[in-house]
Amino acid sequence: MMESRNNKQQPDLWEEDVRQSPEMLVVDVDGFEGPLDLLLDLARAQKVDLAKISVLALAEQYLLFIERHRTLKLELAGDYLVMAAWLAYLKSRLLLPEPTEDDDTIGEELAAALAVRLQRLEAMRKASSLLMNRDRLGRDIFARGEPEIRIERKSAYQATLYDLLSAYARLGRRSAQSVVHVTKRAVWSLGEAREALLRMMGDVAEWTPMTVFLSPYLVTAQIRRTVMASGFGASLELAREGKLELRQSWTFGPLMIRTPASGHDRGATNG
Amino acid sequence: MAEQGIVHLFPKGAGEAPAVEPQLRALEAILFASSEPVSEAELQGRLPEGSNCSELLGALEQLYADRGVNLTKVAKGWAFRTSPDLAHLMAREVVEQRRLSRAAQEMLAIIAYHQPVTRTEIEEIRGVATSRGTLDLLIEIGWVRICGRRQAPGRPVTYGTNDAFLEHFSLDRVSDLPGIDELAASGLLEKTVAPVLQRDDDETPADDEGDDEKLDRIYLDTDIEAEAGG
Amino acid sequence: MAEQGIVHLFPKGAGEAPAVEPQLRALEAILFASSEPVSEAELQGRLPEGSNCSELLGALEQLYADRGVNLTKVAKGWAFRTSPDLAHLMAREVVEQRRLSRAAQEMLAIIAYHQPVTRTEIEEIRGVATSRGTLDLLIEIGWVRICGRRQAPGRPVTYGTNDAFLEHFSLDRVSDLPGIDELAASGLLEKTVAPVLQRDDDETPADDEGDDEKLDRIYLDTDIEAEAGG
Repeated sequence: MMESRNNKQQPDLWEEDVRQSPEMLVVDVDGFEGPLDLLLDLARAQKVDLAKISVLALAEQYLLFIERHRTLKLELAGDYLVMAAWLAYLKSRLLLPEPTEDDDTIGEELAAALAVRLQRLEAMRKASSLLMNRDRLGRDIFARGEPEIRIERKSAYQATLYDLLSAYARLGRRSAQSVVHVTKRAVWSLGEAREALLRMMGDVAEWTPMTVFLSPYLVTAQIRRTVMASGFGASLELAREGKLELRQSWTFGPLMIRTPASGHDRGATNG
Repeated sequence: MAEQGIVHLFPKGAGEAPAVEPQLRALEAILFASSEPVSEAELQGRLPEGSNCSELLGALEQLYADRGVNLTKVAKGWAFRTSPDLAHLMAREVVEQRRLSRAAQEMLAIIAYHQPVTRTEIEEIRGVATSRGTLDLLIEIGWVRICGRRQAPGRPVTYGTNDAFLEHFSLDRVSDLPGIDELAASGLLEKTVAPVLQRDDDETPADDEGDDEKLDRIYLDTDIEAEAGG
Repeated sequence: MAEQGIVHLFPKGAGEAPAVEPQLRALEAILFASSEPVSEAELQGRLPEGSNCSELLGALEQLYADRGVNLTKVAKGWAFRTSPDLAHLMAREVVEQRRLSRAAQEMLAIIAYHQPVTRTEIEEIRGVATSRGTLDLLIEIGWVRICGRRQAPGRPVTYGTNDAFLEHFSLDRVSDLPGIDELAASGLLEKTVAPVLQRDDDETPADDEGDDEKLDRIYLDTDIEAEAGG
């Protein structure tokens, strides 16, 4: 995702342009904006309070959906596959709740956290529509059209950090004669792996096998290596930065990861 | 009878014609002449010495309550705005506004309700990477600004809304966002998802990870706090 | 208690039916929001079918006769104007917010990130000669100050930012300025920036001055044009 932007106006920002963006065409699975959006839609189909949804059923529906699209050979963005991997794992935990002595993960807890995430997203959706439907200046209500202010030439100059940074960036661009790099998505970059891990693991306090993220959902024949390598690399990097904890109980044993928590014993961070 | 106060400020019959309260006239003129909200402090400074600004504002607000133009409290100041029910008449004045994409709308809402918020937190809530440029656009429109930094590892930049946002959406302050109290009460404005189930062991639950974090959220971005509070 | 909103609050001549109310409200809103005087013909077209426009205008004019704002007929049509006796209040309106020119933004950025920095160094980084006025402006605004002198031949004056700068940008200290990398990572900036801007980069070419300057001129805001020219 590091390709440089050669035009300032992004094509997919405004409503009418959404469909034209090639990036969105990949991400946009049947009009969904990301895996959580898809999950939310599936959850709504259960027609119960989001707090009471069956996460197990939801996981199954999601996996089914992903399977269907995979057989259609649609290119699915990494986010969807990471979620699929995660849900496959969650499903297994929910079906076979037998925590090992090392692994205190509780399936129900993860499921509940997922439900809360869905509620939170739904709440923001509602908030967004409340906001957009307010009486808006210049659309529903109007200010004085002909202000009668005799402006004295006393100016308060106004600049934002953004102006400052943009100016700085502009300088660099001018002298660097910037080269446009267009990266293809054939590789799962370290950066992507990192972001995906952060996003998915952001709220998981339990020791979770790393392989969850490198499951078959993620690894198609073409990108197997890059996913394995980047995923592993990214987890090491995150561990080094203290954003993730790693644990491996025996040589070649499953690599477990979790979010560091102040209350937890700091897990060994040997990779 | 609640109108009593105004009745004596503005004479009922044209014939009686006692001088219209001069302070109210002045206030009316200043606010009417400005297209942008004027803060109470500034109004106070421009009114004659000894005027009770907030009382006058209250009277003026009431006076215009049923008119085609209303006095509204917006973005921590006061401004006259056309009445919302007359929107249909105002088609000629509408500035063509392109609609924000759904992603941008959602992002704006998240920034507004969760501010100050980092980009990673926004993405966590949405569960999807943010298309480059969406944040850019919101900043360019002038509704979102960089607030400061989170006192956390990496000291990430935080984002929030600004006065132009409040003005556009006819809000006086961030705490007036629709439904924000209910959302806060239901815990859905927490940036960390708290496990709902209770644990048997008394290990610190995961969401306490951010004890310091939470304090940060409350106290750090002082400017935003000021906005919300004052 | 038959206090009919405006009938009560806004006194008008006897005999007028309350049915006029909604039309008066409409007229009020249209005239308020319009950016120029509106002709009677246009008003007639925008009011509900069957409205007697000139009668309504007369009523509205009378209604506002003693107010801080009056309805007046000017050459092109009708408009609200603040009452002439309150003109003195209009002069002291808000200070105008102005944006820095691109050149000034760039210079401020360089000073902020490289302080203490000399004028020659600024020019080297920008790759163009700097108009004296831009630096003066930044000092006048109160964001840039003279820090001291460089221990180097000629002992050139160095510049840096001051407390007003930090305050304006809501920063605690200079080191809280967002980093380029960080902003690039969040998609706000393109990532092609960093290496050129290191200070040890002494051989940054300052040639091509002419061309770049010309480009600059194109982007300069008019206000700075004036500054720079003078």
